[in-house]
Amino acid sequence: MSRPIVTVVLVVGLAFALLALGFGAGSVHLPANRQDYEPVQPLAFSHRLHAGELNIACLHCHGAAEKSRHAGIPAASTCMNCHKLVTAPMAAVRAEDELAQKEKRQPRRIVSPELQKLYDSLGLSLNEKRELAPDPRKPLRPIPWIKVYSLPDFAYFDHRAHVRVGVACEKCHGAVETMERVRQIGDLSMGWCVNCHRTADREGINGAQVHASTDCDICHH
Amino acid sequence: MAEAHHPPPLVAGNKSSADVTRDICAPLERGPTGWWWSAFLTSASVLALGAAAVAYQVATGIGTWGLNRTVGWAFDITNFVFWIGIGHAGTLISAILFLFRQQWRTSVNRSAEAMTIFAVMCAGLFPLIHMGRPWLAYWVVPYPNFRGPLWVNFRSALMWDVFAISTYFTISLVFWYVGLIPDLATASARARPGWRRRLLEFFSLGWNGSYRTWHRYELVYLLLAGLATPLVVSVHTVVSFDFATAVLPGWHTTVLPPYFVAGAIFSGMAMVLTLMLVARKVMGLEDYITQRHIDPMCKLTLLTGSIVGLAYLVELFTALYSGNAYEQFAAMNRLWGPYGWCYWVMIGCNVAVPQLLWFPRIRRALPAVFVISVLVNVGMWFERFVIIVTSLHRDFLPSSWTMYLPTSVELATLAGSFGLFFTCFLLFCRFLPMIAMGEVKGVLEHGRGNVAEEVAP
Amino acid sequence: MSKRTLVAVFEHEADLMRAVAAVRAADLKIDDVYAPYAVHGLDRALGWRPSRLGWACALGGMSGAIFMLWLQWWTSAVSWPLNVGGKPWNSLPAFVPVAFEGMVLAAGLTTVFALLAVARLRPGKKTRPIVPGVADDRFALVLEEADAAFDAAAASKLLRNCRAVEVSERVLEDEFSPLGAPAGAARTRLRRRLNYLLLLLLAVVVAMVFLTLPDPSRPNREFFPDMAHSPAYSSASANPNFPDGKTLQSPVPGVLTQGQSPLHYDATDAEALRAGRELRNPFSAKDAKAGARGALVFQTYCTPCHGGGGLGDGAVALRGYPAPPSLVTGDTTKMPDGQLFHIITYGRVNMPAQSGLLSPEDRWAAILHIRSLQTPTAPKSIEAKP
Amino acid sequence: MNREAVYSCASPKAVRLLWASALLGGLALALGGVLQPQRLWPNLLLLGFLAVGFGLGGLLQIAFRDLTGARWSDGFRCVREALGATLPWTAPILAAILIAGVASYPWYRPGMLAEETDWFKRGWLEPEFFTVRAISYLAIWMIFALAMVRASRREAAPGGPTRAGVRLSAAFLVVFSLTFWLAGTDWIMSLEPHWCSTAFAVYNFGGILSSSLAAITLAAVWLQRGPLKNAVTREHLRDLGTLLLGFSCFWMYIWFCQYMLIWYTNVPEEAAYYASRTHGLWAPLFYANVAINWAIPFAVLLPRASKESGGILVKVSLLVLAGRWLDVYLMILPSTNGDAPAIGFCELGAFALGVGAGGLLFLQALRKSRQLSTRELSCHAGDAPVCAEAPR
Repeated sequence: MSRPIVTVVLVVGLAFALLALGFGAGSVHLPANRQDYEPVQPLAFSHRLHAGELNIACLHCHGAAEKSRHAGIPAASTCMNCHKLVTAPMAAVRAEDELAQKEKRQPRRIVSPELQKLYDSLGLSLNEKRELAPDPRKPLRPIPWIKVYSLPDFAYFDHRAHVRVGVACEKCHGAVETMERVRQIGDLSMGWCVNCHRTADREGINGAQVHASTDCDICHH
Repeated sequence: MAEAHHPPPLVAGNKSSADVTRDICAPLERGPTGWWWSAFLTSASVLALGAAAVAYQVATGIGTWGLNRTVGWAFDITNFVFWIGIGHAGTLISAILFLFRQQWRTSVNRSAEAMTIFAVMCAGLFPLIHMGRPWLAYWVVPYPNFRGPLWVNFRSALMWDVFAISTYFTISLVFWYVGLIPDLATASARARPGWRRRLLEFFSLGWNGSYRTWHRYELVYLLLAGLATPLVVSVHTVVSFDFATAVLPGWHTTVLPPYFVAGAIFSGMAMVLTLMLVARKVMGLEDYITQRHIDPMCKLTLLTGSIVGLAYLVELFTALYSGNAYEQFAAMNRLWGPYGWCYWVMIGCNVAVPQLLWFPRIRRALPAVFVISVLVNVGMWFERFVIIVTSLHRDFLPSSWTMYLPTSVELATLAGSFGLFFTCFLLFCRFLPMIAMGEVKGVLEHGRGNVAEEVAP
Repeated sequence: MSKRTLVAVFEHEADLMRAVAAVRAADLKIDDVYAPYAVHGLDRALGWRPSRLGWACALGGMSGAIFMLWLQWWTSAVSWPLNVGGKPWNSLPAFVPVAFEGMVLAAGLTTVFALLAVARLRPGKKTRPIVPGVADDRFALVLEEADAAFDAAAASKLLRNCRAVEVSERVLEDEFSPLGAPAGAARTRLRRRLNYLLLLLLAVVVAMVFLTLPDPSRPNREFFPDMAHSPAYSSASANPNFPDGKTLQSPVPGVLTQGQSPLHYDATDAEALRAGRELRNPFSAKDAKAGARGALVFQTYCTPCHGGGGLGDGAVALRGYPAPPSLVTGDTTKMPDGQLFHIITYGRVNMPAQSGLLSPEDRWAAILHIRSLQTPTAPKSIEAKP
Repeated sequence: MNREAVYSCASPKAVRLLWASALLGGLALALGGVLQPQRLWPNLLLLGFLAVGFGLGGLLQIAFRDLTGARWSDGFRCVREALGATLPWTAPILAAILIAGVASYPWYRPGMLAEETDWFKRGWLEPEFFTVRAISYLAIWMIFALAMVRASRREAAPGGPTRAGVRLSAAFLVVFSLTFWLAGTDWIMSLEPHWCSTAFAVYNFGGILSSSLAAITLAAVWLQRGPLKNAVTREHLRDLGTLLLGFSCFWMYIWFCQYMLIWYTNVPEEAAYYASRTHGLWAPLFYANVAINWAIPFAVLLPRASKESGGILVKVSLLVLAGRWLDVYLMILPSTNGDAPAIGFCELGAFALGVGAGGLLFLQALRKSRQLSTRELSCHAGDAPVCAEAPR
């Protein structure tokens, strides 16, 4: 333990360790800062597929953002608008169709495991005719979605005002259409809010003059 | 002073350097005396009472205090200013008198500095408790935070307080410790092997008496004194800004800063006198703390007390002269209002009583000096109470006029702060050399007559 | 490094001063003097220049003051300007006290740490008195025997003449040589300690690397969240008090939202025809505001299947969802507004009912937009996104 | 070292220059009085207040020395004595200026002070009462000046002050603090009768402390090059420099307390004082005041070397003396001169008259001081106990 080579090795090791720590430090946040939070949701809903590939507008499902404080999580019935028919990824459905044609039989209805969770929450299951129908044995159990963007309770945020003046959803939520799983992009700190308010008050939104207040009681009331 | 041609020696009893070491290390090396134990147990139990009161009010909330909507600041800030003021004499003795080369300071500076540190600790307690949630005290520090970062308000006098008090505490502690290093080395060299010796050695930083180090040390000590002097002025100035930056009659007055500084030194001097008069008896240090030390402290008390008295007069005169009805009312309310008796206690203790110190006979009568010093402390406490509460309790809106009375919780907290102060001081007396040996040895020859022969350069 | 020295011990300050003068007169090199207190005037007698620690103090003080001034200006006027009692953002007079305190703090700490550094004092360092009693009442004068010409006997005599009580020759080990490496066993010991220290550091850093690995699937830690989370249930959180486990409860069936009038139709084609006869679009084609709203609604809710131009070529349909008929040709162009309204509201074939997503006004506005798509001059698609 | 030697070290040329300055200044002032009569009296008030301040400063230095027993400066004690000895000359002049100019005070005009709230001020500023007070302050100071300078000059060298001397000094401090505070309020603060500041007296006290110390430093350096070659050592210069630095900081401290508190609270009747001084052409003078009285002396005197250099001390002292003039100018003239400062015959004349006449008066007073002998002085090199043993 007293040989010089040990010292050299230790110093080099320490240097590398410090380097690693330094690189890691960029992704470390102060306590309570949830930037980059990307929880695993109970149902692997893909925004990349729906908002990206299928180009469904945000408000289609989160229409409450226009009408209330919360953008809201769409009711399962909204999902059912399409998923009454679409019970599995298209590729799987087509494969089953081809197989059925080859075997000269009616294609079987297949249900993907993720969508099965949706049907479970609504108490639906495939009946003998392989159709979705309410199953009296299954209780209604809402999907426990995990909230990603979460403000402290002493701060009031209202989606309405922001959507109405034309603040794009991406401004705060980022390119959700590229995310498989939703990730929080901002740090949601007070400075984060206020800086945007300051800019908006000065420069307007989409060329229109807006009054973005920086009074304390605008958010803390 | 008239007989100043023949100043008596600073240290009585014709001591040698070895005697100094032995005498001052003696309290550390012998077991605690009965006096010490009784004093310690008393102050520790008062401290326990205070701690219980603090625990209760933190758990319950500061609604346990007597504050109300009109008087939102009373006992806590009074005690805060009182304790901060006490601390100031320590720095005066250790730094300002050092710069003015007043050799008599050497016997008292160590204890006075310790007193400063303990007093600042007591002072800091009150704003901390008043926060209600003291565990959030770190919010006053400007650190990059998740709130924006939302920064502290540097335009608030209370924020200046945070910086002033923390700097004052740190620098006082450093100054005290730097002064202690050589003495710790001396004490550790004498100590019996054991944990105490190891501790003393650890903190003496390997001091070996090298004059190369002494040479630098002297300069550092001078620099620290030079820094501590404006610092001590700034601290009570900033404390006075807490009041003077408000627009309240009786608070907003431009002379408040220098007058607060004088008042702080006044009360601190009185506290040093109180402590030293007791300590020299109890610790058996009569040869080191002599009339040569008591006398100038009495004179400083007289001087600062008179300055404070003059400031009262200036304030009163200017309030009348100002032609501002509110100022005039506030001044009259102080004198003759419901808290008038506090004002007159303050005048009696702070202005009238110290005038006795004009007489050399009284300065020599140590029991009298002791009584005067205690009275001055009482008076200075009342001064802060008068300034704070009389200005607040009758504000601009007569319908909100009210009275303030401290609750038992507040009284217990005040008592507890005294318990903390004396407990710390007694521990200090017991475990650290309470007189700066290195400095006293340097002035042993003063007033002895056997002057060193001239040294050829 | 070690050096040969001659150590003389004195009992009185005056003797020491005399010896220093005599030694300097004899042109001997003084290595150091050891004293129990700072002997007044000894530095002058030794001919030592004043220490330069004053510069450390000045530099520290200046940096402290400048930093605090900058911090206050930056935080109050740049990073987070806050209106306090109408004071200007850059309130220089109000920044003076804190800048001053910063100056004193930095100056004091810099000076003391500089002293500890140059005097090589550190906590826990072993005190090695050169002679016993030097911390008490003895003075030691150390002469360096710099070269062979040094006459130890003559020097001893000189010192004894100055009433040195003890004179002895000694070899002194330097604590640290200029290269920072002590000799022999001490060196090995020091190296071993250094290695253990490095190992500890490495362990701590590696542990920190692992501790700070971010796990984005978990929320970040919080400290003293205070009022960030109130005990009340938030509308989207789980709630054990209701049988369905939700906090936000659905309205009782049949409840109408404010301002909505009930539609008395069934979800059949016949009823749709009846609706076509009975219902009229409240918005006229000239209503630009309704038109814009309709375009937005269409873009948001209809495009995925019907496509931007209403041709039935939306992304969802192209992917395999049963494609809807074109809105701009065929039957749809002949349907009255009321019938379209009925279809949007109740759905038809594969088209799901939109009544849960779209308010009646939005449905009417969307019909307005469909009509504009059917007229040839209308733009085929709307670029505007919500 | 005889008395003549001290005086004669001022070269005839210097004396001639002082005479010339005084005469020319007097002439210019007279001319100014004819051309701009409204500016004559404020400048005379400035001159008188400054001059009396130097005398009081000398007395303060004597009192401090007596009460603290700090004998380090006894080698050039003739300087503070001479400064104090000018007071009996300057005080009557100021009395005359004040009596002649009562009518120039704004409160003299009827209707200036409100009936209801200014009842105290109306009584306090009754012209007769004002005059009686002014005369009594000045008379008290004169008496003290005569007695203290006399006691100081008679002091048995090299011992400490006599018991009577100490008592006199203590009494002076008490009387001074009471009278100087009221005098400043009466003579200067009441020029703006609606403004008041409790720190005003302390502020002026800081001003006379630093300016009188600058005067003493200047004289000490000058005398070091002449008759007091051995009496004024490098250590003395360093101590003087340190004290000058300290007093300059004290002045700055009080300046800041007064300014900051008024700026911070922004109460209209208080802020008016600074509002008029920080706007227009007054502003450069206002900031120059801080630079001259504190910033430059502070920066220059911080290094040890400059405190030991006579040349630098002279320059800094001259700067501080000029700064004191500017300081009082800024106290008086904005209230009488209105929107913009003016430098004309009155100002320059008064300044030159002050320099010339003040210098001559000082030299005259210096002549009367008994200088300590070299042997007496030699024992001042060490500390107090050394002197105690020195032979008489």
